[in-house]
Amino acid sequence: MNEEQIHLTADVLTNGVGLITAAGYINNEGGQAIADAAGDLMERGCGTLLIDLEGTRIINSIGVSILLEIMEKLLEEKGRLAFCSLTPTISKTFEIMGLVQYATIYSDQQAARADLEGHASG
Amino acid sequence: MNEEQIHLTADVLTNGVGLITAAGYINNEGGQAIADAAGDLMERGCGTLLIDLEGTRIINSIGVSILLEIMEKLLEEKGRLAFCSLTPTISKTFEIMGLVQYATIYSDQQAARADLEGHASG
Amino acid sequence: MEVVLHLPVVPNVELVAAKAVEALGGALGMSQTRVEAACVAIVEACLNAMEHGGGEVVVRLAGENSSGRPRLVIEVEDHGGGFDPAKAPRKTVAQVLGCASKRGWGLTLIRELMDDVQIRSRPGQTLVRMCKYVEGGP
Amino acid sequence: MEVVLHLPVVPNVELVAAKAVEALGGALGMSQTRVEAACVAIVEACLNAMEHGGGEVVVRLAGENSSGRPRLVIEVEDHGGGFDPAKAPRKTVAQVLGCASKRGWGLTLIRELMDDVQIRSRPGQTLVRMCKYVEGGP
Ligand SMILES: Nc1ncnc2c1ncn2[C@@H]1O[C@H](COP(=O)(O)OP(=O)(O)O)[C@@H](O)[C@H]1O
Ligand SMILES: Nc1ncnc2c1ncn2[C@@H]1O[C@H](COP(=O)(O)OP(=O)(O)O)[C@@H](O)[C@H]1O
Repeated sequence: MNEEQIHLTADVLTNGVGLITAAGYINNEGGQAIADAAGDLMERGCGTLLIDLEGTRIINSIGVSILLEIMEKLLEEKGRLAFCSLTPTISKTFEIMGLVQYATIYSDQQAARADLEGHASG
Repeated sequence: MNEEQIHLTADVLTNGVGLITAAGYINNEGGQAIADAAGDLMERGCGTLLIDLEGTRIINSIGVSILLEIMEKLLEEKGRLAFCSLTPTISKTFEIMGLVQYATIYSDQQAARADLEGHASG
Repeated sequence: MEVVLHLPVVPNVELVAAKAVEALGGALGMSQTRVEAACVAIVEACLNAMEHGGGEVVVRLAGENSSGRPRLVIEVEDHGGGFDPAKAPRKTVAQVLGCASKRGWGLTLIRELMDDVQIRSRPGQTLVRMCKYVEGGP
Repeated sequence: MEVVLHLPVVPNVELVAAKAVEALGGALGMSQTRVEAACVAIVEACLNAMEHGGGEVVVRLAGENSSGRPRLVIEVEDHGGGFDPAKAPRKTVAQVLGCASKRGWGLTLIRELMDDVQIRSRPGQTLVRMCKYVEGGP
Protein backbone atom coordinates (compact mmCIF):
# COMPACT_ATOMS: atom_id res chain seq x y z
CA MET A 1 0.00 0.00 0.00
CA ASN A 2 0.89 3.64 -0.09
CA GLU A 3 2.79 3.57 -3.33
CA GLU A 4 1.32 7.05 -3.84
CA GLN A 5 3.87 8.68 -1.62
CA ILE A 6 7.11 9.10 -3.51
CA HIS A 7 10.40 8.28 -1.85
CA LEU A 8 13.20 10.58 -2.97
CA THR A 9 16.91 10.89 -2.37
CA ALA A 10 19.18 13.58 -3.81
CA ASP A 11 22.98 13.56 -3.85
CA VAL A 12 25.81 15.49 -5.42
CA LEU A 13 28.21 13.04 -7.10
CA THR A 14 31.58 13.82 -8.69
CA ASN A 15 32.10 15.65 -11.99
CA GLY A 16 29.07 17.94 -11.64
CA VAL A 17 26.60 15.06 -11.62
CA GLY A 18 23.53 15.19 -9.41
CA LEU A 19 21.68 11.96 -8.60
CA ILE A 20 17.99 11.75 -7.76
CA THR A 21 16.39 8.42 -6.93
CA ALA A 22 12.62 8.38 -7.09
CA ALA A 23 10.49 5.41 -6.08
CA GLY A 24 6.70 5.63 -6.20
CA TYR A 25 3.91 7.05 -8.31
CA ILE A 26 5.14 10.00 -10.37
CA ASN A 27 2.02 12.17 -10.59
CA ASN A 28 1.83 15.95 -10.14
CA GLU A 29 3.06 15.75 -6.55
CA GLY A 30 5.77 13.18 -7.24
CA GLY A 31 6.90 15.12 -10.30
CA GLN A 32 6.99 18.36 -8.34
CA ALA A 33 9.08 16.74 -5.61
CA ILE A 34 11.57 15.61 -8.27
CA ALA A 35 11.58 19.11 -9.80
CA ASP A 36 12.32 20.65 -6.41
CA ALA A 37 15.19 18.24 -5.84
CA ALA A 38 16.47 18.94 -9.37
CA GLY A 39 16.37 22.73 -8.85
CA ASP A 40 18.26 22.28 -5.64
CA LEU A 41 20.97 20.13 -7.24
CA MET A 42 21.34 22.60 -10.11
CA GLU A 43 21.83 25.43 -7.63
CA ARG A 44 24.50 23.33 -5.99
CA GLY A 45 26.37 23.28 -9.28
CA CYS A 46 25.15 20.09 -10.97
CA GLY A 47 25.04 20.48 -14.75
CA THR A 48 24.13 16.85 -15.30
CA LEU A 49 21.21 15.20 -13.55
CA LEU A 50 20.71 11.47 -13.33
CA ILE A 51 17.23 10.33 -12.30
CA ASP A 52 17.15 6.72 -11.11
CA LEU A 53 13.61 5.35 -11.40
CA GLU A 54 14.27 2.00 -9.77
CA GLY A 55 11.17 1.37 -7.68
CA THR A 56 8.93 3.51 -9.88
CA ARG A 57 6.44 1.44 -11.81
CA ILE A 58 3.93 4.04 -12.90
CA ILE A 59 4.27 7.59 -14.13
CA ASN A 60 1.37 9.68 -15.38
CA SER A 61 1.30 12.33 -18.09
CA ILE A 62 1.41 15.21 -15.61
CA GLY A 63 4.50 13.70 -13.99
CA VAL A 64 5.99 13.33 -17.46
CA SER A 65 5.31 16.98 -18.27
CA ILE A 66 7.14 18.06 -15.13
CA LEU A 67 10.15 15.92 -16.10
CA LEU A 68 10.13 17.76 -19.45
CA GLU A 69 10.28 21.09 -17.63
CA ILE A 70 13.33 19.89 -15.73
CA MET A 71 14.89 18.77 -18.99
CA GLU A 72 14.22 22.09 -20.67
CA LYS A 73 15.79 24.01 -17.81
CA LEU A 74 18.88 21.81 -18.00
CA LEU A 75 19.16 22.13 -21.79
CA GLU A 76 18.90 25.93 -21.49
CA GLU A 77 21.95 25.88 -19.26
CA LYS A 78 23.80 23.49 -21.58
CA GLY A 79 23.28 20.74 -19.05
CA ARG A 80 22.18 17.18 -19.52
CA LEU A 81 19.44 14.89 -18.24
CA ALA A 82 19.79 11.15 -17.91
CA PHE A 83 17.58 8.34 -16.58
CA CYS A 84 18.33 4.85 -15.43
CA SER A 85 16.59 1.70 -14.18
CA LEU A 86 13.39 2.15 -16.19
CA THR A 87 10.68 -0.50 -16.36
CA PRO A 88 9.97 -1.62 -19.93
CA THR A 89 6.73 0.39 -19.88
CA ILE A 90 8.34 3.62 -18.69
CA SER A 91 11.07 3.06 -21.24
CA LYS A 92 8.41 2.66 -23.93
CA THR A 93 6.61 5.78 -22.66
CA PHE A 94 9.78 7.84 -23.08
CA GLU A 95 10.25 6.40 -26.57
CA ILE A 96 6.68 7.21 -27.60
CA MET A 97 7.24 10.78 -26.47
CA GLY A 98 10.52 11.09 -28.35
CA LEU A 99 12.22 11.92 -25.07
CA VAL A 100 15.11 9.58 -25.89
CA GLN A 101 16.42 12.14 -28.39
CA TYR A 102 17.00 14.65 -25.61
CA ALA A 103 17.86 12.54 -22.59
CA THR A 104 20.19 9.57 -22.18
CA ILE A 105 18.80 6.30 -20.88
CA TYR A 106 21.03 3.87 -19.00
CA SER A 107 20.14 0.35 -17.93
CA ASP A 108 21.21 0.86 -14.33
CA GLN A 109 22.85 3.33 -11.99
CA GLN A 110 26.27 1.74 -12.26
CA ALA A 111 26.39 2.04 -16.04
CA ALA A 112 25.08 5.61 -15.83
CA ARG A 113 27.66 6.70 -13.28
CA ALA A 114 30.54 5.03 -15.08
CA ASP A 115 29.64 7.06 -18.14
CA LEU A 116 28.56 10.38 -16.59
CA GLU A 117 31.15 10.67 -13.86
CA GLY A 118 33.81 9.40 -16.22
CA HIS A 119 35.10 6.67 -13.95
CA ALA A 120 33.91 3.40 -12.49
CA SER A 121 32.07 3.91 -9.23
CA GLY A 122 29.39 2.29 -7.14
CA MET B 1 2.19 -0.88 -8.74
CA ASN B 2 2.82 -4.53 -8.27
CA GLU B 3 2.95 -4.48 -4.51
CA GLU B 4 1.30 -7.93 -4.78
CA GLN B 5 4.56 -9.65 -5.52
CA ILE B 6 6.48 -10.14 -2.34
CA HIS B 7 10.20 -9.44 -2.21
CA LEU B 8 12.05 -11.81 0.08
CA THR B 9 15.58 -12.24 1.33
CA ALA B 10 16.80 -15.00 3.65
CA ASP B 11 20.13 -15.09 5.49
CA VAL B 12 21.79 -17.08 8.22
CA LEU B 13 23.18 -14.69 10.85
CA THR B 14 25.34 -15.58 13.83
CA ASN B 15 24.18 -17.41 16.96
CA GLY B 16 21.60 -19.60 15.19
CA VAL B 17 19.54 -16.66 14.04
CA GLY B 18 17.89 -16.69 10.62
CA LEU B 19 16.76 -13.42 9.06
CA ILE B 20 13.93 -13.11 6.56
CA THR B 21 13.02 -9.73 5.10
CA ALA B 22 9.62 -9.59 3.43
CA ALA B 23 8.34 -6.55 1.55
CA GLY B 24 4.95 -6.65 -0.15
CA TYR B 25 1.44 -7.97 0.35
CA ILE B 26 1.45 -10.95 2.72
CA ASN B 27 -1.46 -13.03 1.41
CA ASN B 28 -1.52 -16.81 0.89
CA GLU B 29 1.29 -16.66 -1.68
CA GLY B 30 3.40 -14.16 0.24
CA GLY B 31 2.87 -16.12 3.46
CA GLN B 32 3.79 -19.38 1.73
CA ALA B 33 6.99 -17.83 0.37
CA ILE B 34 7.92 -16.77 3.90
CA ALA B 35 7.10 -20.25 5.23
CA ASP B 36 9.32 -21.84 2.58
CA ALA B 37 12.20 -19.53 3.49
CA ALA B 38 11.61 -20.24 7.18
CA GLY B 39 11.65 -24.02 6.67
CA ASP B 40 14.87 -23.67 4.73
CA LEU B 41 16.54 -21.59 7.45
CA MET B 42 15.42 -24.06 10.14
CA GLU B 43 16.94 -26.90 8.15
CA ARG B 44 20.13 -24.90 8.00
CA GLY B 45 20.19 -24.88 11.79
CA CYS B 46 18.43 -21.66 12.73
CA GLY B 47 16.50 -22.00 16.00
CA THR B 48 15.54 -18.36 16.08
CA LEU B 49 13.88 -16.62 13.15
CA LEU B 50 13.65 -12.87 12.75
CA ILE B 51 11.13 -11.64 10.19
CA ASP B 52 11.74 -8.04 9.14
CA LEU B 53 8.53 -6.56 7.71
CA GLU B 54 9.99 -3.22 6.64
CA GLY B 55 8.29 -2.51 3.32
CA THR B 56 5.21 -4.59 4.16
CA ARG B 57 2.14 -2.41 4.69
CA ILE B 58 -0.64 -4.95 4.43
CA ILE B 59 -1.05 -8.49 5.62
CA ASN B 60 -4.24 -10.49 5.33
CA SER B 61 -5.68 -13.11 7.62
CA ILE B 62 -4.47 -16.00 5.48
CA GLY B 63 -0.95 -14.60 5.57
CA VAL B 64 -1.31 -14.28 9.31
CA SER B 65 -2.39 -17.90 9.68
CA ILE B 66 0.70 -19.05 7.79
CA LEU B 67 2.92 -16.99 10.10
CA LEU B 68 1.25 -18.82 13.00
CA GLU B 69 2.16 -22.15 11.45
CA ILE B 70 5.79 -21.06 11.26
CA MET B 71 5.63 -19.97 14.89
CA GLU B 72 4.13 -23.28 16.01
CA LYS B 73 6.82 -25.24 14.21
CA LEU B 74 9.51 -23.14 15.89
CA LEU B 75 7.92 -23.46 19.34
CA GLU B 76 7.73 -27.23 18.92
CA GLU B 77 11.47 -27.29 18.42
CA LYS B 78 12.05 -24.94 21.36
CA GLY B 79 12.88 -22.18 18.92
CA ARG B 80 11.82 -18.60 18.85
CA LEU B 81 10.09 -16.23 16.43
CA ALA B 82 10.66 -12.49 16.33
CA PHE B 83 9.43 -9.64 14.14
CA CYS B 84 10.77 -6.16 13.51
CA SER B 85 9.92 -2.97 11.62
CA LEU B 86 6.13 -3.33 11.84
CA THR B 87 3.76 -0.59 10.72
CA PRO B 88 1.45 0.59 13.52
CA THR B 89 -1.42 -1.32 11.91
CA ILE B 90 0.48 -4.60 11.60
CA SER B 91 1.65 -4.12 15.16
CA LYS B 92 -1.97 -3.62 16.23
CA THR B 93 -3.01 -6.70 14.24
CA PHE B 94 -0.49 -8.85 16.11
CA GLU B 95 -1.71 -7.39 19.41
CA ILE B 96 -5.36 -8.11 18.62
CA MET B 97 -4.43 -11.69 17.86
CA GLY B 98 -2.47 -12.08 21.07
CA LEU B 99 0.56 -12.99 19.01
CA VAL B 100 2.78 -10.74 21.13
CA GLN B 101 2.67 -13.32 23.93
CA TYR B 102 4.41 -15.86 21.72
CA ALA B 103 6.69 -13.78 19.52
CA THR B 104 9.02 -10.91 20.31
CA ILE B 105 8.52 -7.61 18.51
CA TYR B 106 11.46 -5.25 17.96
CA SER B 107 11.29 -1.72 16.62
CA ASP B 108 13.94 -2.28 13.96
CA GLN B 109 16.41 -4.82 12.67
CA GLN B 110 19.34 -3.34 14.55
CA ALA B 111 17.62 -3.61 17.92
CA ALA B 112 16.47 -7.15 17.09
CA ARG B 113 19.92 -8.34 16.07
CA ALA B 114 21.64 -6.75 19.02
CA ASP B 115 19.32 -8.72 21.28
CA LEU B 116 19.02 -12.01 19.37
CA GLU B 117 22.60 -12.39 18.21
CA GLY B 118 23.83 -11.19 21.57
CA HIS B 119 26.15 -8.52 20.23
CA ALA B 120 25.85 -5.22 18.37
CA SER B 121 25.86 -5.72 14.62
CA GLY B 122 24.56 -4.05 11.48
CA MET C 1 -17.85 11.50 -2.59
CA GLU C 2 -18.79 7.91 -3.17
CA VAL C 3 -17.06 4.92 -4.71
CA VAL C 4 -18.91 1.81 -5.90
CA LEU C 5 -17.02 -1.31 -6.92
CA HIS C 6 -18.35 -4.49 -8.47
CA LEU C 7 -15.62 -7.07 -8.09
CA PRO C 8 -15.36 -10.60 -9.47
CA VAL C 9 -13.68 -13.41 -7.56
CA VAL C 10 -10.09 -13.19 -8.81
CA PRO C 11 -6.86 -13.23 -6.79
CA ASN C 12 -5.84 -9.90 -5.27
CA VAL C 13 -9.03 -8.12 -6.34
CA GLU C 14 -9.44 -7.17 -2.66
CA LEU C 15 -6.56 -4.74 -3.24
CA VAL C 16 -8.80 -2.73 -5.57
CA ALA C 17 -11.02 -2.07 -2.58
CA ALA C 18 -7.99 -1.25 -0.42
CA LYS C 19 -6.83 1.25 -3.02
CA ALA C 20 -10.24 2.92 -2.88
CA VAL C 21 -9.87 3.24 0.89
CA GLU C 22 -6.51 4.92 0.36
CA ALA C 23 -7.89 7.42 -2.15
CA LEU C 24 -11.01 8.28 -0.15
CA GLY C 25 -9.28 8.18 3.22
CA GLY C 26 -6.57 10.44 1.84
CA ALA C 27 -9.16 12.86 0.47
CA LEU C 28 -10.88 12.94 3.87
CA GLY C 29 -7.57 13.74 5.57
CA MET C 30 -7.28 10.45 7.42
CA SER C 31 -3.84 9.52 8.77
CA GLN C 32 -1.85 6.83 7.00
CA THR C 33 -2.18 4.51 10.01
CA ARG C 34 -5.96 4.83 10.14
CA VAL C 35 -6.13 4.33 6.37
CA GLU C 36 -4.09 1.16 6.69
CA ALA C 37 -6.33 -0.18 9.45
CA ALA C 38 -9.37 0.37 7.23
CA CYS C 39 -7.48 -1.30 4.37
CA VAL C 40 -6.97 -4.47 6.41
CA ALA C 41 -10.67 -4.48 7.35
CA ILE C 42 -11.92 -4.02 3.79
CA VAL C 43 -9.49 -6.68 2.55
CA GLU C 44 -10.84 -9.15 5.13
CA ALA C 45 -14.47 -8.32 4.36
CA CYS C 46 -13.83 -8.81 0.64
CA LEU C 47 -11.99 -12.09 1.22
CA ASN C 48 -14.91 -13.38 3.29
CA ALA C 49 -17.41 -12.27 0.65
CA MET C 50 -15.37 -14.00 -2.05
CA GLU C 51 -14.70 -17.17 -0.08
CA HIS C 52 -18.04 -17.66 1.65
CA GLY C 53 -20.30 -15.65 -0.67
CA GLY C 54 -18.95 -16.93 -3.92
CA GLY C 55 -20.21 -14.57 -6.60
CA GLU C 56 -19.70 -10.90 -7.38
CA VAL C 57 -18.84 -8.65 -4.43
CA VAL C 58 -20.26 -5.15 -4.25
CA VAL C 59 -18.29 -2.57 -2.28
CA ARG C 60 -19.46 0.95 -1.46
CA LEU C 61 -17.34 3.60 0.19
CA ALA C 62 -18.49 7.06 1.19
CA GLY C 63 -17.21 9.99 3.14
CA GLU C 64 -19.90 11.02 5.63
CA ASN C 65 -20.21 13.89 8.05
CA SER C 66 -23.83 13.81 9.22
CA SER C 67 -23.06 13.72 12.93
CA GLY C 68 -20.37 16.38 12.72
CA ARG C 69 -17.66 13.72 13.00
CA PRO C 70 -16.29 12.99 9.54
CA ARG C 71 -15.93 9.31 8.76
CA LEU C 72 -15.36 6.78 6.05
CA VAL C 73 -18.26 4.36 5.71
CA ILE C 74 -17.64 1.06 3.95
CA GLU C 75 -20.16 -1.56 2.88
CA VAL C 76 -19.21 -4.97 1.52
CA GLU C 77 -22.06 -7.05 0.15
CA ASP C 78 -22.26 -10.57 -1.18
CA HIS C 79 -25.10 -12.84 -2.23
CA GLY C 80 -23.99 -16.15 -0.79
CA GLY C 81 -25.55 -18.42 1.82
CA GLY C 82 -25.10 -16.06 4.76
CA PHE C 83 -24.15 -16.88 8.37
CA ASP C 84 -24.87 -15.99 11.95
CA PRO C 85 -22.31 -13.35 12.92
CA ALA C 86 -23.06 -13.85 16.62
CA LYS C 87 -21.53 -17.32 16.29
CA ALA C 88 -18.15 -15.95 15.21
CA PRO C 89 -16.44 -15.08 18.48
CA ARG C 90 -13.26 -13.08 19.00
CA LYS C 91 -10.24 -15.29 18.47
CA THR C 92 -6.80 -15.36 20.05
CA VAL C 93 -3.61 -17.17 19.16
CA ALA C 94 -3.88 -19.28 22.33
CA GLN C 95 -7.03 -20.90 20.87
CA VAL C 96 -5.47 -21.96 17.59
CA LEU C 97 -2.11 -23.31 18.79
CA GLY C 98 -2.20 -27.05 18.36
CA CYS C 99 -5.18 -26.87 15.98
CA ALA C 100 -4.85 -28.03 12.40
CA SER C 101 -6.30 -24.80 11.04
CA LYS C 102 -4.87 -21.45 12.01
CA ARG C 103 -7.55 -19.61 9.99
CA GLY C 104 -10.47 -17.52 11.14
CA TRP C 105 -9.10 -14.05 11.88
CA GLY C 106 -11.15 -11.97 9.46
CA LEU C 107 -14.09 -10.92 11.62
CA THR C 108 -11.90 -10.44 14.70
CA LEU C 109 -9.66 -8.03 12.79
CA ILE C 110 -12.60 -6.21 11.20
CA ARG C 111 -14.27 -5.65 14.56
CA GLU C 112 -11.10 -4.49 16.31
CA LEU C 113 -9.66 -2.29 13.57
CA MET C 114 -12.83 -0.40 12.67
CA ASP C 115 -14.72 2.06 14.87
CA ASP C 116 -18.15 0.59 14.22
CA VAL C 117 -19.22 -2.65 12.55
CA GLN C 118 -22.67 -3.97 11.71
CA ILE C 119 -23.26 -7.29 9.99
CA ARG C 120 -26.62 -8.18 8.51
CA SER C 121 -26.77 -11.63 7.03
CA ARG C 122 -29.47 -13.92 5.69
CA PRO C 123 -29.40 -16.58 2.98
CA GLY C 124 -28.83 -14.69 -0.26
CA GLN C 125 -27.42 -11.49 1.19
CA THR C 126 -24.67 -10.57 3.61
CA LEU C 127 -23.89 -6.92 4.23
CA VAL C 128 -20.92 -5.87 6.33
CA ARG C 129 -21.20 -2.16 7.17
CA MET C 130 -18.29 -0.57 8.96
CA CYS C 131 -16.99 2.88 9.65
CA LYS C 132 -13.72 4.51 10.54
CA TYR C 133 -13.66 8.05 11.91
CA VAL C 134 -11.24 10.40 10.20
CA GLU C 135 -9.85 11.56 13.54
CA GLY C 136 -8.98 9.36 16.46
CA GLY C 137 -5.88 7.90 17.92
CA PRO C 138 -3.71 6.56 16.52
CA MET D 1 -15.02 -11.83 -15.11
CA GLU D 2 -16.02 -8.19 -15.04
CA VAL D 3 -15.15 -5.24 -12.84
CA VAL D 4 -17.25 -2.07 -12.65
CA LEU D 5 -15.98 1.00 -10.83
CA HIS D 6 -17.81 4.22 -10.07
CA LEU D 7 -15.13 6.71 -9.08
CA PRO D 8 -15.47 10.25 -7.72
CA VAL D 9 -12.99 12.99 -8.57
CA VAL D 10 -10.45 12.69 -5.75
CA PRO D 11 -6.65 12.61 -5.98
CA ASN D 12 -5.12 9.23 -6.87
CA VAL D 13 -8.49 7.56 -7.45
CA GLU D 14 -7.11 6.59 -10.89
CA LEU D 15 -4.94 4.08 -9.01
CA VAL D 16 -8.09 2.16 -8.05
CA ALA D 17 -8.61 1.55 -11.75
CA ALA D 18 -4.94 0.62 -12.20
CA LYS D 19 -5.27 -1.89 -9.39
CA ALA D 20 -8.25 -3.46 -11.15
CA VAL D 21 -6.11 -3.82 -14.29
CA GLU D 22 -3.47 -5.60 -12.22
CA ALA D 23 -5.96 -8.03 -10.70
CA LEU D 24 -7.76 -8.82 -13.96
CA GLY D 25 -4.61 -8.79 -16.09
CA GLY D 26 -2.98 -11.13 -13.59
CA ALA D 27 -5.98 -13.46 -13.65
CA LEU D 28 -5.85 -13.52 -17.45
CA GLY D 29 -2.17 -14.44 -17.37
CA MET D 30 -0.93 -11.16 -18.83
CA SER D 31 2.76 -10.36 -18.36
CA GLN D 32 3.76 -7.71 -15.83
CA THR D 33 4.98 -5.41 -18.61
CA ARG D 34 1.71 -5.61 -20.54
CA VAL D 35 -0.23 -5.08 -17.31
CA GLU D 36 1.81 -1.97 -16.58
CA ALA D 37 1.21 -0.60 -20.07
CA ALA D 38 -2.53 -1.03 -19.59
CA CYS D 39 -2.20 0.62 -16.17
CA VAL D 40 -0.68 3.74 -17.69
CA ALA D 41 -3.47 3.85 -20.29
CA ILE D 42 -6.28 3.47 -17.76
CA VAL D 43 -4.67 6.07 -15.48
CA GLU D 44 -4.55 8.55 -18.37
CA ALA D 45 -8.12 7.83 -19.45
CA CYS D 46 -9.33 8.34 -15.88
CA LEU D 47 -7.33 11.56 -15.47
CA ASN D 48 -8.88 12.92 -18.68
CA ALA D 49 -12.36 11.90 -17.58
CA MET D 50 -11.81 13.59 -14.21
CA GLU D 51 -10.20 16.73 -15.59
CA HIS D 52 -12.29 17.30 -18.72
CA GLY D 53 -15.43 15.38 -17.78
CA GLY D 54 -15.77 16.64 -14.25
CA GLY D 55 -18.22 14.34 -12.53
CA GLU D 56 -18.25 10.66 -11.64
CA VAL D 57 -16.16 8.38 -13.83
CA VAL D 58 -17.44 4.90 -14.69
CA VAL D 59 -14.85 2.27 -15.50
CA ARG D 60 -15.57 -1.22 -16.81
CA LEU D 61 -13.01 -3.96 -17.25
CA ALA D 62 -13.64 -7.37 -18.71
CA GLY D 63 -11.68 -10.37 -19.83
CA GLU D 64 -12.89 -11.37 -23.30
CA ASN D 65 -12.08 -14.24 -25.60
CA SER D 66 -14.71 -14.07 -28.35
CA SER D 67 -12.25 -14.04 -31.26
CA GLY D 68 -10.07 -16.75 -29.76
CA ARG D 69 -7.47 -14.19 -28.72
CA PRO D 70 -7.88 -13.46 -25.01
CA ARG D 71 -7.83 -9.79 -24.15
CA LEU D 72 -8.55 -7.25 -21.46
CA VAL D 73 -11.19 -4.74 -22.54
CA ILE D 74 -11.39 -1.45 -20.68
CA GLU D 75 -14.04 1.26 -20.92
CA VAL D 76 -13.75 4.65 -19.26
CA GLU D 77 -16.85 6.82 -19.40
CA ASP D 78 -17.55 10.37 -18.29
CA HIS D 79 -20.47 12.71 -18.72
CA GLY D 80 -18.70 15.99 -19.44
CA GLY D 81 -18.74 18.28 -22.47
CA GLY D 82 -17.00 15.87 -24.81
CA PHE D 83 -14.45 16.66 -27.53
CA ASP D 84 -13.41 15.74 -31.03
CA PRO D 85 -10.76 13.02 -30.67
CA ALA D 86 -9.64 13.51 -34.28
CA LYS D 87 -8.35 16.94 -33.26
CA ALA D 88 -5.96 15.48 -30.68
CA PRO D 89 -2.91 14.50 -32.75
CA ARG D 90 0.07 12.42 -31.71
CA LYS D 91 2.54 14.53 -29.77
CA THR D 92 6.32 14.50 -29.53
CA VAL D 93 8.76 16.21 -27.20
CA ALA D 94 10.09 18.31 -30.10
CA GLN D 95 6.68 20.03 -30.30
CA VAL D 96 6.51 21.07 -26.68
CA LEU D 97 10.07 22.28 -26.11
CA GLY D 98 9.91 26.05 -25.76
CA CYS D 99 6.16 25.98 -25.09
CA ALA D 100 4.77 27.18 -21.79
CA SER D 101 2.75 24.00 -21.31
CA LYS D 102 4.36 20.61 -21.49
CA ARG D 103 1.00 18.85 -21.01
CA GLY D 104 -1.08 16.84 -23.45
CA TRP D 105 0.36 13.32 -23.44
CA GLY D 106 -2.66 11.35 -22.33
CA LEU D 107 -4.24 10.36 -25.63
CA THR D 108 -0.86 9.78 -27.28
CA LEU D 109 0.12 7.32 -24.56
CA ILE D 110 -3.28 5.59 -24.57
CA ARG D 111 -3.14 5.05 -28.33
CA GLU D 112 0.43 3.79 -28.36
CA LEU D 113 0.32 1.58 -25.27
CA MET D 114 -2.95 -0.21 -26.01
CA ASP D 115 -3.62 -2.62 -28.87
CA ASP D 116 -6.89 -1.05 -29.95
CA VAL D 117 -8.53 2.23 -28.95
CA GLN D 118 -11.92 3.67 -29.87
CA ILE D 119 -13.16 7.01 -28.60
CA ARG D 120 -16.81 8.01 -28.93
CA SER D 121 -17.53 11.50 -27.65
CA ARG D 122 -20.47 13.87 -27.73
CA PRO D 123 -21.65 16.55 -25.32
CA GLY D 124 -22.74 14.65 -22.22
CA GLN D 125 -20.91 11.40 -22.86
CA THR D 126 -17.37 10.40 -23.68
CA LEU D 127 -16.49 6.73 -23.87
CA VAL D 128 -12.91 5.56 -24.29
CA ARG D 129 -12.86 1.87 -25.18
CA MET D 130 -9.50 0.17 -25.37
CA CYS D 131 -8.15 -3.33 -25.39
CA LYS D 132 -4.90 -5.08 -24.62
CA TYR D 133 -4.31 -8.62 -25.81
CA VAL D 134 -3.06 -11.02 -23.17
CA GLU D 135 -0.28 -12.27 -25.43
CA GLY D 136 1.95 -10.11 -27.58
CA GLY D 137 5.43 -8.77 -27.42
CA PRO D 138 6.77 -7.52 -25.15
N1 LIG E 1 -19.66 -13.12 3.91
C1 LIG E 1 -19.83 -14.29 4.57
N2 LIG E 1 -20.75 -15.17 4.14
C2 LIG E 1 -20.93 -16.36 4.79
N3 LIG E 1 -20.24 -16.71 5.89
C3 LIG E 1 -19.31 -15.87 6.37
C4 LIG E 1 -19.05 -14.62 5.75
N4 LIG E 1 -18.10 -13.99 6.45
C5 LIG E 1 -17.76 -14.80 7.46
N5 LIG E 1 -18.49 -15.94 7.42
C6 LIG E 1 -18.43 -17.07 8.38
O1 LIG E 1 -17.78 -16.64 9.57
C7 LIG E 1 -16.62 -17.44 9.82
C8 LIG E 1 -15.51 -16.59 10.44
O2 LIG E 1 -15.05 -15.66 9.48
P1 LIG E 1 -13.60 -15.07 9.61
O3 LIG E 1 -13.41 -14.59 11.00
O4 LIG E 1 -13.42 -14.02 8.57
O5 LIG E 1 -12.61 -16.26 9.36
P2 LIG E 1 -12.35 -17.20 8.08
O6 LIG E 1 -13.05 -16.59 6.92
O7 LIG E 1 -10.87 -17.20 7.92
O8 LIG E 1 -12.88 -18.54 8.46
C9 LIG E 1 -16.26 -18.04 8.48
O9 LIG E 1 -15.56 -19.24 8.60
C10 LIG E 1 -17.63 -18.23 7.84
O10 LIG E 1 -18.22 -19.41 8.30
N1 LIG F 1 -12.74 12.78 -21.51
C1 LIG F 1 -12.53 13.95 -22.16
N2 LIG F 1 -13.52 14.89 -22.21
C2 LIG F 1 -13.33 16.05 -22.87
N3 LIG F 1 -12.19 16.38 -23.49
C3 LIG F 1 -11.17 15.51 -23.48
C4 LIG F 1 -11.28 14.24 -22.82
N4 LIG F 1 -10.12 13.57 -22.99
C5 LIG F 1 -9.33 14.38 -23.71
N5 LIG F 1 -9.95 15.54 -24.02
C6 LIG F 1 -9.41 16.66 -24.84
O1 LIG F 1 -8.28 16.20 -25.56
C7 LIG F 1 -7.13 16.96 -25.22
C8 LIG F 1 -5.90 16.09 -25.24
O2 LIG F 1 -5.97 15.16 -24.16
P1 LIG F 1 -4.63 14.51 -23.60
O3 LIG F 1 -3.83 14.03 -24.74
O4 LIG F 1 -5.02 13.49 -22.64
O5 LIG F 1 -3.87 15.70 -22.91
P2 LIG F 1 -4.23 16.64 -21.65
O6 LIG F 1 -5.43 16.07 -20.99
O7 LIG F 1 -3.01 16.59 -20.80
O8 LIG F 1 -4.46 18.00 -22.26
C9 LIG F 1 -7.44 17.56 -23.87
O9 LIG F 1 -6.73 18.76 -23.65
C10 LIG F 1 -8.92 17.79 -23.95
O10 LIG F 1 -9.19 18.99 -24.63
